[in-house]
Amino acid sequence: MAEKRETPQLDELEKGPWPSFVTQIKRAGEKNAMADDLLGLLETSYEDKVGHWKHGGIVGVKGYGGGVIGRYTDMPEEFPNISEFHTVRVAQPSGWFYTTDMLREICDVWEERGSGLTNMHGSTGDIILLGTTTDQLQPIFDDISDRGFDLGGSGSDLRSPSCCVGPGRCEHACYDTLDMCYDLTNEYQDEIHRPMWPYKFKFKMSGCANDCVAAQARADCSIIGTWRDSIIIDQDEVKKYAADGLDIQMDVCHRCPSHCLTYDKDTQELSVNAEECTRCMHCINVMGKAIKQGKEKGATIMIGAKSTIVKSAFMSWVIVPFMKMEPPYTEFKEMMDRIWDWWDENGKTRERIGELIYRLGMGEFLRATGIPAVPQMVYRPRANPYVFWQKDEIEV
Amino acid sequence: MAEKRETPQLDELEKGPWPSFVTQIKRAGEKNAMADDLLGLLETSYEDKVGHWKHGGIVGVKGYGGGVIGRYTDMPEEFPNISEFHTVRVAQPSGWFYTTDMLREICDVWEERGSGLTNMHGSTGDIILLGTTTDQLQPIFDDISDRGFDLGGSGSDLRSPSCCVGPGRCEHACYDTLDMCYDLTNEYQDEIHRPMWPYKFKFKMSGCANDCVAAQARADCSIIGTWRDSIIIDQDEVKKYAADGLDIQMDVCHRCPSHCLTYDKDTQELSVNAEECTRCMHCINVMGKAIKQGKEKGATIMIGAKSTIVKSAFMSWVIVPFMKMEPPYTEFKEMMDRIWDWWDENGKTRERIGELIYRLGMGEFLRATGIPAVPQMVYRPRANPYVFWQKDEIEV
Amino acid sequence: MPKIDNGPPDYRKNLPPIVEQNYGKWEYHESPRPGVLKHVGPAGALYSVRCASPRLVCVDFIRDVCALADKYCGGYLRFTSRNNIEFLVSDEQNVEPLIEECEAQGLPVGGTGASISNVVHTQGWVHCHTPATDASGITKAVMDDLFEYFKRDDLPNKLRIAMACCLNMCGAAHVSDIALVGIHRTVPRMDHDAIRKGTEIPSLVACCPTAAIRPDPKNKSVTIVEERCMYCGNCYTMSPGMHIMDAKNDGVAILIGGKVSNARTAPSFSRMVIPFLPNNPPRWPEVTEAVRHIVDLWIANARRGERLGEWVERIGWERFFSLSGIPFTDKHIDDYIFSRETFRTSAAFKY
Amino acid sequence: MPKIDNGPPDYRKNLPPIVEQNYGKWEYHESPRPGVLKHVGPAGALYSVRCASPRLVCVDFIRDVCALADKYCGGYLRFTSRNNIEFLVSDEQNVEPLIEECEAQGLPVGGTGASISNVVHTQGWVHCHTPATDASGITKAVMDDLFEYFKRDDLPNKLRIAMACCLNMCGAAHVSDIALVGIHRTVPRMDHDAIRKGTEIPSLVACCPTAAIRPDPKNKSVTIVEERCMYCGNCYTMSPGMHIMDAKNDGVAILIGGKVSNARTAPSFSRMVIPFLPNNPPRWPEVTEAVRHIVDLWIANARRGERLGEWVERIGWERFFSLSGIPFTDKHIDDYIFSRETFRTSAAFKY
Ligand code: SRM
Ligand code: SRM
Ligand code: SRM
Ligand code: SRM
Ligand code: SF4
Ligand code: SF4
Ligand code: SF4
Ligand code: SF4
Ligand code: SF4
Ligand code: SF4
Ligand code: SF4
Ligand code: SF4
Repeated sequence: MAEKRETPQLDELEKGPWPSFVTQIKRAGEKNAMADDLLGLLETSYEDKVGHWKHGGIVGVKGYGGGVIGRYTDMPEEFPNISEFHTVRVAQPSGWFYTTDMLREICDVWEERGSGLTNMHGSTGDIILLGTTTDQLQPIFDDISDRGFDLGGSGSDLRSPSCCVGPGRCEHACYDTLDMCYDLTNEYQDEIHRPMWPYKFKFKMSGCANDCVAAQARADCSIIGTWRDSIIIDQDEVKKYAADGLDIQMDVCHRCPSHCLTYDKDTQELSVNAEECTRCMHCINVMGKAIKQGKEKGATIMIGAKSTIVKSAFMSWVIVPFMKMEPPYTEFKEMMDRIWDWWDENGKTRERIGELIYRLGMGEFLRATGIPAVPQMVYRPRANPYVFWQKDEIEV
Repeated sequence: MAEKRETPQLDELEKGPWPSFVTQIKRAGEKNAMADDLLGLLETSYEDKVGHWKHGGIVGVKGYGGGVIGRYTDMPEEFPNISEFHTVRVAQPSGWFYTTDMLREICDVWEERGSGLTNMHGSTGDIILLGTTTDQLQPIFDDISDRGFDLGGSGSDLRSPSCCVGPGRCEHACYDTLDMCYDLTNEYQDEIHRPMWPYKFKFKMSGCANDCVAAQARADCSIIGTWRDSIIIDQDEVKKYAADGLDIQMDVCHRCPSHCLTYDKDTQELSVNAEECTRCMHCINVMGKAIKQGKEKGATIMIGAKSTIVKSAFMSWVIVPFMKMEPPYTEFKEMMDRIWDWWDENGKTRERIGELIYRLGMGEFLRATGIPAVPQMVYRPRANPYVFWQKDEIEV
Repeated sequence: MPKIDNGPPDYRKNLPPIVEQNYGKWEYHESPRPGVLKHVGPAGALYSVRCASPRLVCVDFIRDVCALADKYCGGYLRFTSRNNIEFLVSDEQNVEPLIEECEAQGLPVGGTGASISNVVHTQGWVHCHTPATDASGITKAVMDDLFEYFKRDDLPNKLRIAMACCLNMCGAAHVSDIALVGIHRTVPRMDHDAIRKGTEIPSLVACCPTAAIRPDPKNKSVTIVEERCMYCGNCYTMSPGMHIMDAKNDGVAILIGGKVSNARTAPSFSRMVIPFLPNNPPRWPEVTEAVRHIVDLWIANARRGERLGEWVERIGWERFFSLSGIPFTDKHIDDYIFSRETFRTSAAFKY
Repeated sequence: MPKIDNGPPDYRKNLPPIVEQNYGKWEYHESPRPGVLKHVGPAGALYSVRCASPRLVCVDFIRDVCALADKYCGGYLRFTSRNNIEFLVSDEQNVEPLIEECEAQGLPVGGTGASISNVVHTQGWVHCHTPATDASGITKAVMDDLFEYFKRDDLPNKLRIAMACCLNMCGAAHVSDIALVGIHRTVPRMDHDAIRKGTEIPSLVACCPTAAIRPDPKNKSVTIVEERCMYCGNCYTMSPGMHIMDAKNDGVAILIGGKVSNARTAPSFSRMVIPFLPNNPPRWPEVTEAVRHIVDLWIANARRGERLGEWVERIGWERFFSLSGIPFTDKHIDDYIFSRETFRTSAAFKY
């Protein structure tokens, strides 16, 4: 760390109002040789426009099959302090709620044993401890474990479940996302820590259809809060919104996807054709003080989301329109077991559950898992008559 | 024909107000042994619930590779008169316009040399002469040819083009469907009569987006009349519709897909945001006296329709948003030549053009045929980043 | 000497004078009554009287029709793209008498405007080698039942029924308001001798949409992976040795909601609502009843101008199933190439 | 003794008292100003002050943040699903001073309501082995440029930007209002020794989405059918011998119009509008400009409440291209598995 590095390219990224990651690396680099070497390596990438990390290797800690991403630079001579630069994934608390004490504990460990750089948080939700050497991995684990933390997932395992803030800070939560996330993470410690599946599997829980954790886009199993009965309208509050100048007809009724809201401009009454409501959350989002969700709450279970590789990106689709979602989540867990068994038995290596269902068909999936077919699973029925008739449906 | 056949099943289908095909077969059967045997065979099918025709064989007439569908019953002993029972496809006149004299000519030939049964018309549009023996095929051809008729397509060739009534009886025709159909049929006699392609190819022409010949559902190349400029509104006629009680706001404006029509209830004026109109035909359909198409007319060229087998049913999609469509249709024909060349070179046996484009990609199709990519070809762009970059787009 | 490559008759010689004069210059049309269209151009009006035809007709039927056309239309007539007959009447006086004679001869007049027109259908047991059902018979039974809707033109919009007797779908049923499709439901029974004789094995193997057919070189034939077969019958088209017809298990599927026109909404495919009804000739009561039920539900619930599919898309398919009481099963869910687009990737739906 | 399978920390121990008391009983929320949310429950109100974070942060940064939380929030804070920091303030008095201190420390307050929030992004050149571009750098450049929209909450609706440095799309960019995706554009250069050493050949062959990879048993390696490769890089994930990074040709594609929430319209994928922009570090001016252009077009044209994709779907993609002036090319047209559904099977469109 003797001399200050020249980083003309990266210096450009310290300008401007948005907080700069370069400043972060530099700050860490002031006391940490790994971070400083990272700065140098990154400057090199900015110059030659390519990454300088080699194809990942397998590293880990005792008792775990995942949780660490191995990483080595292809320029070890120039940047010896990051010739090994592995990432440790630490499972986050539900909803990313922290006390400052807890955070400082992590900081202390990481200052001592790693680069001092983190991602708060990774895309899956973990605390990402960015860069350390192989020999530090076990001590890091021991230290964080002592402080009440644990590793998250990586490889072909269950990834760290994550959830929206839910009942912790939101009036829309239809079930306890924080609890369910914590419960599942604990229930499935083995599945998280010891990869044994065809590929990765992700859970994400959102308390309502706003889906603030983007579960439907990226969780193999997305659990989306909903209700079964009618929305509840408070007419006094409706009048207040009207008085405040909200254009209820245009901004609420007109945008309701099922056109089930009727606003009477004269009486300033809003009414709903409850049967037709799809519980999309729109009206509640716009006038939440006047419109509340129904009282019979639970969740819609959806399956299959993942990103582009291999068969295209998938979004999750409905497999159970409504399930009560209360601890200990027995019905849900039993269903997951059946789903995982089927995936395990039929999935090819690196085949996500969504791709497998696409390949073998929803019919086969439903018959194998005992989930009943309902029209809510599809936007519309099949356009072809290519039905796989089952033996018991045929006369012999 | 000695004894009247017992056909208790089919007799049931002579009851009821809809005209009965059974009556037709019986009527033909009174003077024609083939038709009478057909009645018996059909009754058998109605009893045992299966067809009694064998897998087709190849039959034909001199100089032609298609136009006849070979057919043999699997019960030749019971029904000797239809042991051979081939179908002759006769190309229809554009728009199925006939003089009674012409029709009688066909009837005479067919009474003499066939079963006396026809389909007026087949699904592709031909006159279908239903059932004759192998040795009658050539004489039939000779006779109809003398009378100014010709065979239609069958096999891996161009099928008989067909078209809506168009300028012959419709105010909406944006180009001369009848002429184009006649022109293409004559231009492509070789392609129709001598199969030489990977599979069948169908043209259908509709004079406007109502698509009264269902081209978009079933023609490999669908030619749909359209216009390029603004619809024309006659305000006096608008007022008349209003006076007659048409709910212009609800039935016209509200249903306009691009919401580009504005109706002023007070002045009874209707105006259009012409740029946004998609020329869907809806408003014109509802109030055709008040709204007319623009003056710059032509057609949208679409490609790819076919039914379910193999890769699913396809509907035609846009490849040229607008083309002037006037004899001798040179631009169109040159484009078709390029398309057919590419199909011929790349198509697998029994691969329709739509399936081939799906398999190899629109990019490859467009580059090979020189058709420029435009956003009208798609509802929306790709959701994946799987772009095939071309050599000249890459730095070396 | 018969000519080769004559081409079809020149349509221009078949146009009635009023059509020649108004050709390309038609101004507007009116619908004086169900079954009659009045098209007006600078040279005057043409009245088209539309009659149902069974499509499978004998030459004497055609001659009868010609006689009517001679009497009332100067010898001119046409057929429509749905196989109806249109008498082209130039003289308004002739319209009523013509209609009377048509009706008297069993040629019902109707099918125009917001009605149910003729069924586009296929060969079935009458002439094809691969049907799973008859086409003309079902068509007759269904249209007898829906006859009133051919005669009325006050339905929400047009309703188009098509019937195809196997998955080749010659009726192009895949884009119809109501599609009746003959379906097979059992794995082809192989006649290895016929396969060996008449078939190019690689083509046969390649033709199967689900890759259920495997070459069996030892036997110079093929085998079928039974679980992969969805009974499309394409292999029978390729080879006489792949017998797909099965008297006990063939039957009819119903798909609905297709639409070809671009008016208002884009063309759309028909979608399966009833995966199977048995072949119950001669009148297929299960089929006629199911069609009737769907048609009546549409008439009772759709808005003015709404095609069947537009109505269902507006209320949602899940609502269609709850309204109709038609059971929803695993068979309704697509599992072929484009299935993914049908999966409900949204947590918003009705019950 | 360190425990195995500890599980994550118990979130219940990390909740501020006001959250414990109002847990599951929140009644409504208000937005006092951009960057601040006021949630109200029976036990009173909680003020959340949201600050941007660069996500890649050092421990001293975290400690600074903790100091603020100690001073104003009794030691409680959280992070959001988009990596912002939320200070959980129980005492309204503390809101303004906290904001001041945040801003002074370079922690901009904003990102709530109808604003542009933090970019969800990935590792890029900082830590990954397959990136086609850097992630943190583009994010920084883009957010500098869009900074005002982080601070304002009067846009048509929320706008979510995500950045993924390769097609693995760890940022799950595929369902974002604006997705920036690092793309490779050249066929992997094979290092046959590395393939022979480190790779299971059948898995490598199987992993290619377009079946471009063929086994080469003689060579104990593989070959690539170059025309079939679309440079996804999946083979590099499988084998260190398939070098996909290419300094000259790697770059960034822009996809837009994705949406996750079910509000109003169903979740939808982002769609490609700019197939390629060059890697031009350190500030990727072509990318920031393109993003800015799209954002401003949306702000100028969308209706209140309309997400970017909802706006484009309403006006039509063809209109988006004409409005934006972005050239449309063969590259925009899908040619992968689900391409068919994107083809315009309708004759109704705009110019
Ligand atoms: C660290 C992280 C990105 C980040 O900067 O936040 C990440 C980093 C990597 N991801 Fe990821 N993924 C990360 C979240 C995601 C997400 C988002 C999510 O989970 O919500 C996705 C998209 C959703 C999904 O699961 O499909 C994602 C989809 C992938 C894929 C493609 C999987 C697919 O089925 O398409 C791969 C490739 C693979 O698994 O072989 C991948 C592979 C990788 C690898 C391990 C690279 C590789 O090829 O082996 C990356 C290691 C980078 C490194 O060296 O640090 N990563 N990856 C995220 C995990 C942090 C955490 O645990 O919190
Ligand atoms: C006669 C006709 C049905 C009718 O009753 O009207 C018919 C009859 C047959 N069609 Fe067809 N097709 C007929 C119009 C159609 C249509 C509709 C159209 O052209 O508008 C289609 C759907 C559109 C399309 O082209 O996809 C159609 C799609 C098929 C297919 C499936 C093609 C595909 O790519 O999916 C086959 C199978 C094949 O070609 O091997 C087929 C095959 C057949 C064969 C030749 C049977 C076979 O497997 O070889 C049938 C002979 C029946 C017979 O013995 O009489 N027929 N066929 C129609 C032709 C009459 C005419 O020339 O006017
Ligand atoms: C005669 C015929 C053309 C021909 O060359 O034979 C024809 C003629 C007319 N069609 Fe058509 N259409 C004819 C088949 C079709 C078809 C094709 C088909 O059914 O296979 C379609 C597409 C159907 C579909 O979308 O599935 C078709 C969709 C339309 C539409 C759009 C209806 C809609 O709202 O979706 C109109 C406009 C309207 O009805 O307002 C239309 C309008 C018309 C008009 C009013 C056009 C005009 O101004 O003359 C004609 C009288 C229609 C009537 O029956 O009242 N025609 N029309 C066909 C009569 C078939 C029959 O015997 O019933
Ligand atoms: C804090 C956070 C949840 C968490 O556990 O961390 C959150 C919190 C809230 N969201 Fe969210 N959303 C959060 C990520 C999301 C995401 C996920 C994402 O962006 O990756 C989505 C889906 C985005 C999408 O559709 O692409 C999301 C879609 C919504 C929506 C639907 C917006 C729409 O019209 O489509 C609402 C309703 C609204 O804004 O009216 C909403 C509403 C809200 C409310 C108002 C709910 C409430 O009553 O408390 C919260 C304050 C929002 C605000 O920023 O003004 N939240 N929200 C996330 C903040 C992220 C950030 O730092 O910016
Ligand atoms: S998903 Fe629903 S419950 Fe969860 S934070 Fe968002 S709005 Fe609240
Ligand atoms: S939740 Fe959605 S569907 Fe239900 S009434 Fe409100 S806006 Fe309409
Ligand atoms: S497609 Fe158009 S032009 Fe042709 S008959 Fe129908 S309405 Fe008239
Ligand atoms: S043609 Fe269609 S899009 Fe154009 S104004 Fe009329 S209804 Fe609207
Ligand atoms: S649909 Fe099938 S059975 Fe019917 S005519 Fe066509 S090929 Fe023959
Ligand atoms: S019936 Fe269809 S799916 Fe079954 S083996 Fe034959 S071609 Fe394959
Ligand atoms: S998107 Fe690709 S390059 Fe970026 S972190 Fe994920 S795997 Fe690595
Ligand atoms: S980059 Fe992708 S498409 Fe190209 S060879 Fe590798 S896996 Fe196949």
